[in-house]
Amino acid sequence: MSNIKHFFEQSWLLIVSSFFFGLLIAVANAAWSERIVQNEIDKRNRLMTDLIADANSFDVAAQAVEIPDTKAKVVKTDIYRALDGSGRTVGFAFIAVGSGFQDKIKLVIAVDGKCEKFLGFKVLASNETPGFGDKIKDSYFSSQFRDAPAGKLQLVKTGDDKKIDSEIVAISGATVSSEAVVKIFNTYIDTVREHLQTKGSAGNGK
Amino acid sequence: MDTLTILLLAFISIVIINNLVFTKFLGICPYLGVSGRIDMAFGMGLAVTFVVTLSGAMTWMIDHWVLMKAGLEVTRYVCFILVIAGAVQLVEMYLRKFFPSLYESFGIFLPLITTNCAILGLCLFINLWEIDNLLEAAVLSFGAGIGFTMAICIMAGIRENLNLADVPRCLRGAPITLITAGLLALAFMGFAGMIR
Amino acid sequence: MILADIFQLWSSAWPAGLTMLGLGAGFAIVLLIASVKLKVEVDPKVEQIHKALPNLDCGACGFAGCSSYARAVLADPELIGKCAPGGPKTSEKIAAVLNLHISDSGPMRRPIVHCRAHTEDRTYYAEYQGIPSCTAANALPNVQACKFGCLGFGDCTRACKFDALHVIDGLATVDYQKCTGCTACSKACPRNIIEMVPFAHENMMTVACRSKETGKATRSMCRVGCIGCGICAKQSDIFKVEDNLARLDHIKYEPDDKTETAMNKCPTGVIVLRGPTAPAPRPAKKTAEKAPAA
Amino acid sequence: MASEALDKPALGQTFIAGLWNENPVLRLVLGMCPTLAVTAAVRPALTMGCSVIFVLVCSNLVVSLMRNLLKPHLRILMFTLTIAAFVTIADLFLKAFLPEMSERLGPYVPLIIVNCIIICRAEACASKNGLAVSLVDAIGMGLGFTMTLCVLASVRELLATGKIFEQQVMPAVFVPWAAMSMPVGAFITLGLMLGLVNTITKKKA
Amino acid sequence: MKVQTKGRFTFKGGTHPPESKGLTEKSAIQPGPVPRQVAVMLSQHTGAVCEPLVRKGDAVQAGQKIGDSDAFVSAPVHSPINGKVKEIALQSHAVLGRSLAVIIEADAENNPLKQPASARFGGDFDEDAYSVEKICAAVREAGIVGMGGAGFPTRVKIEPNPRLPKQTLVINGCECEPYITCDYRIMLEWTHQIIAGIKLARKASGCSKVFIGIEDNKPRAIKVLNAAVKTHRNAEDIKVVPVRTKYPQGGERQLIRAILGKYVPTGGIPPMIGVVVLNAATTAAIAEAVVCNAPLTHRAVTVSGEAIANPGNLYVPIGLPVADLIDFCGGVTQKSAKVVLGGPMMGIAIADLTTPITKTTNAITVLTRKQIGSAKFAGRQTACIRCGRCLEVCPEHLNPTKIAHAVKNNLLDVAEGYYINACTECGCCSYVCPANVELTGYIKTGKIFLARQKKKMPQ
Amino acid sequence: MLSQITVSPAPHISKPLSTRSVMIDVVIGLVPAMITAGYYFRIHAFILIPTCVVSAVITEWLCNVIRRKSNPLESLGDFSAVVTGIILALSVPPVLPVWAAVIGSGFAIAIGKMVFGGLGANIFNPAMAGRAFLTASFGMLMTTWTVPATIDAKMPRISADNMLDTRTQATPLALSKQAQKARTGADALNEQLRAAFTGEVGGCLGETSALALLIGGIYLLARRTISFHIPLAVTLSAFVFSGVAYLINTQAYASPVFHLCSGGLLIGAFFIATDPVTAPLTTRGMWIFGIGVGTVTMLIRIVGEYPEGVMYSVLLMNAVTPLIDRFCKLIPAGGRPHV
Ligand SMILES: Cc1cc2nc3c(=O)[nH]c(=O)nc-3n(C[C@H](O)[C@H](O)[C@H](O)COP(=O)(O)O)c2cc1C
Ligand SMILES: Cc1cc2nc3c(=O)[nH]c(=O)nc-3n(C[C@H](O)[C@H](O)[C@H](O)COP(=O)(O)O)c2cc1C
Ligand SMILES: Cc1cc2nc3c(=O)[nH]c(=O)nc-3n(C[C@H](O)[C@H](O)[C@H](O)COP(=O)(O)O)c2cc1C
Ligand SMILES: Cc1cc2nc3c(=O)[nH]c(=O)nc-3n(C[C@H](O)[C@H](O)[C@H](O)CO)c2cc1C
Ligand code: SF4
Ligand code: SF4
Ligand code: SF4
Ligand code: SF4
Ligand code: FES
Repeated sequence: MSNIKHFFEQSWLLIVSSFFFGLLIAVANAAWSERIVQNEIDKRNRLMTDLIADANSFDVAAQAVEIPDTKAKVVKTDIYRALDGSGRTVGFAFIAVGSGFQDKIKLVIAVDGKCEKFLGFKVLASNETPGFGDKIKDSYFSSQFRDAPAGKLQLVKTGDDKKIDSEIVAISGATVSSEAVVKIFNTYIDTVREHLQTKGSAGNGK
Repeated sequence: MDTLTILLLAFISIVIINNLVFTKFLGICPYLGVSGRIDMAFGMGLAVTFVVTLSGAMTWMIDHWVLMKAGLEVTRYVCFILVIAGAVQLVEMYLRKFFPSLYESFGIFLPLITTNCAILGLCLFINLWEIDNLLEAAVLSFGAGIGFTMAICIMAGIRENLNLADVPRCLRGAPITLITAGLLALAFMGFAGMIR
Repeated sequence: MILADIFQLWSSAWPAGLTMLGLGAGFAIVLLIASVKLKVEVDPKVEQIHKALPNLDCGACGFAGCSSYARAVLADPELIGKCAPGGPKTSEKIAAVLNLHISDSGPMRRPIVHCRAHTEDRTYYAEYQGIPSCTAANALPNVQACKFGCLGFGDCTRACKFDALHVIDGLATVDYQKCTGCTACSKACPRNIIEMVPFAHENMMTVACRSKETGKATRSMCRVGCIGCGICAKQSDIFKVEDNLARLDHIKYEPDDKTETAMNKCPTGVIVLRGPTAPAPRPAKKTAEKAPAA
Repeated sequence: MASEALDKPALGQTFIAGLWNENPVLRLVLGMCPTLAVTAAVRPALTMGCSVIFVLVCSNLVVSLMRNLLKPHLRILMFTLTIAAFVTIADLFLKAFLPEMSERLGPYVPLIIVNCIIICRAEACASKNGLAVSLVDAIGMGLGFTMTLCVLASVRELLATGKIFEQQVMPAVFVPWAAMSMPVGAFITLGLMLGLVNTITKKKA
Repeated sequence: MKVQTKGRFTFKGGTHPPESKGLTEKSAIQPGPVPRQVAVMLSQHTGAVCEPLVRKGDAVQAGQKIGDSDAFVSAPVHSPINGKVKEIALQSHAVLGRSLAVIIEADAENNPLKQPASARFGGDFDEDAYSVEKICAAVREAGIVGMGGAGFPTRVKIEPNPRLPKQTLVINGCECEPYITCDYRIMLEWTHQIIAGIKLARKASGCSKVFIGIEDNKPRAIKVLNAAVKTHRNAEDIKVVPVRTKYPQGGERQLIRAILGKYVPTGGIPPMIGVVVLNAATTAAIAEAVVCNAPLTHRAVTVSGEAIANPGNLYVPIGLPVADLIDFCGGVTQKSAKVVLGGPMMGIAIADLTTPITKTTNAITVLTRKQIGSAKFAGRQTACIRCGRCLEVCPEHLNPTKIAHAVKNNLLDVAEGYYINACTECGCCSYVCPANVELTGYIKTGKIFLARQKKKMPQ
Repeated sequence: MLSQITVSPAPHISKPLSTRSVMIDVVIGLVPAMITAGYYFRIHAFILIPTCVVSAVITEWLCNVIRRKSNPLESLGDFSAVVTGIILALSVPPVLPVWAAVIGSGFAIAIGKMVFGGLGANIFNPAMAGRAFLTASFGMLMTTWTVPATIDAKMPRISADNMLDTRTQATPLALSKQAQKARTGADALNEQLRAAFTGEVGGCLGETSALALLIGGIYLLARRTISFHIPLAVTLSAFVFSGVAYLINTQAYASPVFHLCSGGLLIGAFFIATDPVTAPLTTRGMWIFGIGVGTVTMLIRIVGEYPEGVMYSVLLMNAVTPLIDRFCKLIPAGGRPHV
């Protein structure tokens, strides 16, 4: 008995305060969690709106689409549908992940409503070397993807980066990162297009 | 790629390419403090390796099997640090009681480690990288420990040499160690992008 | 309304609170049991020092945490002052713990350098072009004529951790304000001319020379060396001349007239006062044989 | 108790100590990881500094309140728990109101838990002093930390991008030194800064 | 039959300083100056210092014992001249700085110059006439100490010792130091005396094999000794071995390695592997002591160096001031920069020329600034560039730069970890160092530090 | 008469060798490489080499002034800053802007050398530290090359944007990297071998001509300024590594001879890895160091992402040099003492 008494003498403070702090955290969480979730949605929506100019609102077109990764793993992603003010589908967007030069690169990729053209990409998160790989954010690189045909893309070292086609000109000195971006596109696009077209979400521009 | 290759690459990557000290700035305090002599540095490295492997695996389990299931992710940090602190303290007492010689060689470094951000940092990075199986998390943690050991031993060797050199007075100790670490980080950039 | 809100919060918060409660209680139990079952006896002094430390286990001291530093300090008191977060206060506390065992009755021992010759007082035969260290120079025969006096390369200065000893014009000179009596300098001097003397008085008198050369030889080597003339011994019996050298028994020293006279009558002025408020010794007589140029 | 009353420090002195004499980064060389990791630019450094001030103040206050109830075996555990709780709150706050910064700082916000400065102050100050001293100490230390971070970050941001607070200050011909935003830049700048501080303090002494 | 004079044997490491032996190698050993006053040091050897046996004012005879000690490791000292004890006082000493010496004023009338004893030794020598005990006693009474450097009492070395039985006697005729030629001249001129000494030492020590190691830059000495050995009976086992010319081939550890291929253990001494090493001059002294009953009062000294007007080899009384010798050789020319007792690699630089020569002084070398070269002059020293040359030449395979820098930074445990005490202070490392770091000096200093630390020098 | 005599510890004579003479030997050894640099890259060489040397020397002087050395000019006399300057200049692209060269040499001397205490104390090769800093900071500038003046007097720049005629104008190693990625075309590289040997290819100022570097290297070996261990270990291990890769796939991997002659391998083996200050002291250590440099270089070239790896491999091996030294401790001739 005295053991138990001793125990409580020694550790009541710890027990009480863990409970108290647990509550404190929970309260903070309860108060702010909505905002936090909303922040994430806002950010994604903002990027998607940047890509799909006419978009007014978004909804989920397909949930947890399974994408076969190169590493024989399967990654899942949601596909969002962008609707304009009149409720017409103006495009689709999804989050895509792949490995870059140093770390993972997370992109938001958009395609048009018929899933025929890319509408470009935005970097959600990347850890590429400043001055090298982080140039994938620069417009001269990313604009090559806008309006490129939604199919397999190809990376070339030299070419005309103004010309819009399935040939993407690499950033000099950051071939690897450029390649990574192209690879992400290629990994995702087939499955996504298939998904949208077979499931009939695309093309019926209503 | 088969699992073994993936694990091997993950290991090499965290040891050399994404070394905790040189790329993630984790565990800098002991890196500066305990790199004066090679034997001490090695003991410290072993202790970190041991604890980080243990806590990497444990926090992964708690995170995935308890917190995520119960939707209690908010308490993640508190749980992580309590688990680490508790485990370290237990292991230390245990070693001290039953394996005094082992305790002398690396156990004495254990208390230093609770407040070492390499441990908690790695657990958080494992969470951030969305590692989804226990084995990979364990290998990564072990690799991180080995990487730390390597880094601190290299630094200890360098500092033993610098003891014999005429380093400007104001730069002795922490400053020159930091500058050396900077040059080491520069050197380790050579491996960047080798494994992706 | 407010009650409803609180209820709302509570209902979402209780699982977290309970988990933490569980965790906290669990750890408390485990650690408590462990601390009883796995207790290891340690030296109480280590414990004391450990308590004086900040217990951050930060490693700034270069040791593996506070407890290993505590053990190291106990073994080697020279390691005091390595704890950066603790700062000087901690050092004082550790010193207090350690000092319990060094408690020393009697007056404090302080160093006296048994030489009073500055560079211009000495004879040199040749220029020394070696390592600037007394120990290195002492290994050579002719760095300076006198084989007993201060070499002035400052091995003692380097040994002093308290910046209390400096070579001034070729002579090691103690700064008694800063000196802590740690004896490091006396161990460092290769010529063994730094003696730890119990300072019964603020300033102590001494024969600042160790030369056993004959008076004539001493004169040819140094303007201020003891020539063993014995005048001091005639004034006060605390002086004794042996091997051409006067020695003063520091234990018997009293600052009285007799010693004062002996000091003033010494033909070379080698009897001097040393201490925090000691006056500068009287200047060397220029009449002494001028040394041949180096 | 008596000794506590004896060396009860003056508030002003405590405050100044944190800023310079016992500046956690420059003089105590503690909490180096965030110092290095978040100082590629001023804005994240400032955010980090503020978070640390917040956690420091809260934990110092709580520890100071509990100081007479602490039991030796579980003391460090208590500190850790307190700090972790406040760090979680700070992290949630950042996520909710400064999502960009939160993303940038990533795991370095939760790492405040193990930042030696905070436990150090809990142990060295708050567990021995009353509320007022603990508060002032926390603010002083926190400001010292933040200031150092900002200085370091402005040097690095300036050289790495030619900007400060994302505002261009360098002339257009300046070619940014990308290395300054990499680990090399962090280590070397901090090393040189510590060296500089050493020289300044030596001169005063 | 053609004598092999090319040395094949050597050791790993070492270096090749300019030999500079041409200055004196042709000059035969001639009597030195007539002494006016000598100062016989009471400590001329490794071991206990002698107590003076005479007092101020005593008259002494040449060969009279004037100092002795009861200690086992010690050797008596003798007056080289007839005269009167002027005083017993401190004198400059090359190793000890200042040390007690018996100062003897020469009797102006009655002081014949001593002649070398070599004339008394002919083409053969029969050591059977002398028992082991008698040899040992004679060697001790004559005050013979090693004349090759350290001055270790020879009796202790050759005397039978059941704990360390000896099989091999190595005679050190390498004389690897630049400038010095006295051993060479002794080997040429006192050949048979040396062989007699060898035979005596062989008998006393019980060795069965004898090697005479001579550097191959002295082909004449090799030939002469080879021929002389042939004329002796019972000398088949005495082999003359040419060794490669390289400094420090004469270091006993190096010589043993070259000739026998054995390594003296670190921190150990040759008897541990059954070897005794004697300098050539020492053997000559043994022969003289045993056969002629004459104590060691005179020795051959090379006075050389570019700054000496008439360099040569002199047979001089021990205790003669250096200044007298230099004056006898015509004094120094204006360019002198350093006076060294011994050779330039290991010798001790002195500045007080009243310093008397001792039993171990084999040379006085007066160097000019040009010979000293860049070293030691301010401005030519830089930090170590870690070129590794010092490691390459160290005959003991040490890491001189690490040791020296550890000493410089007062990290004695590091220095010990790099085996500082294994250094023989040969000076090769300092010699080759492009940065002119005073490696040997630091190592020497470090050894003193360590010894003091170990002893915890009582105050 | 004896008024000018001195006393000092033995030995009293020394070999007529000084740090300065050693450094000047290295400068002489680099002369052929500097000449070829001038021949192929003309004005760029004439500007860059003096710029780097002068700014290295001035930086060292400044650091000495800041440290309040009694004579800040004294340490310049050892010429090591000159060597650093030349080696840095020879290891940057010819078209590097002058200001970048100044920053590079400043970093090399100030951070690479002087903060450690100056000559002899630095852990990392100063020139390589400076170059690594430049690469990290100004990656584009450090990967922009020019066509040798002997091919095209206008010396057009080559970088990834305008690789017009890749056969003649890209650096050999960039082509080799391309071949590796495409897993084809490596055999065609051997056509470039002759050009790589004489130096008529794109690349850093001093690295292009294998011939000039060999001449300089042999001079240093003959003068015993460097020992053969490191150069031999570097080239041998690089040869073996690339040889194995070549045997596995001759289409993807260039031949070992090509690897030896191209890029900075030879200047690295003879002039950079041999920097005594940053290389191990013992012979065994030198072998390990050399093999490490060769292997890591090839690892980066063949497995890694960069076309060239000499700089990084030298820096990495510099970092472990203290450990190598410690674990290749010499055993005294008489064995370890028994205590
Ligand atoms: C310090 C440093 C960082 C680099 N970071 C990247 C990077 O983040 N992304 C990338 O694609 N290439 C990066 N590179 C360049 C690649 O390593 C490689 O040289 C380049 O991709 C080769 O392609 P290129 O043909 O475009 O030159 C970096 C190079 C250096 C020296
Ligand atoms: C402490 C000590 C003990 C020695 N004991 C012996 C011994 O018992 N037998 C012997 O032959 N030599 C002995 N020696 C002599 C050495 O082997 C060596 O010959 C002597 O130090 C002279 O060597 P050096 O002139 O090369 O310096 C001893 C030397 C020392 C320092
Ligand atoms: C570096 C070095 C060089 C030496 N060179 C010689 C030499 O040339 N000739 C010589 O007789 N002794 C030389 N010695 C002394 C020998 O090591 C050894 O002490 C001596 O031969 C023993 O004989 P001893 O006792 O008769 O003097 C040298 C010693 C050292 C350490
Ligand atoms: C053989 C040799 C090679 C050298 N190589 C370099 C080098 O690659 N880079 C450099 O900065 N200095 C080099 N130096 C010069 C010098 O050693 C260097 O600046 C030191 O590292 C400065 O402490 C070399 C010197 C020698 C003797
Ligand atoms: S007192 Fe001794 S140690 Fe100090 S300077 Fe004089 S000789 Fe050197
Ligand atoms: S070393 Fe110690 S005893 Fe000597 S002067 Fe300094 S403080 Fe005083
Ligand atoms: S020879 Fe001189 S410069 Fe070369 S490593 Fe040895 S000490 Fe250093
Ligand atoms: S002096 Fe010592 S360290 Fe130097 S070479 Fe000779 S034995 Fe080796
Ligand atoms: S802040 Fe101290 S280890 Fe990271």
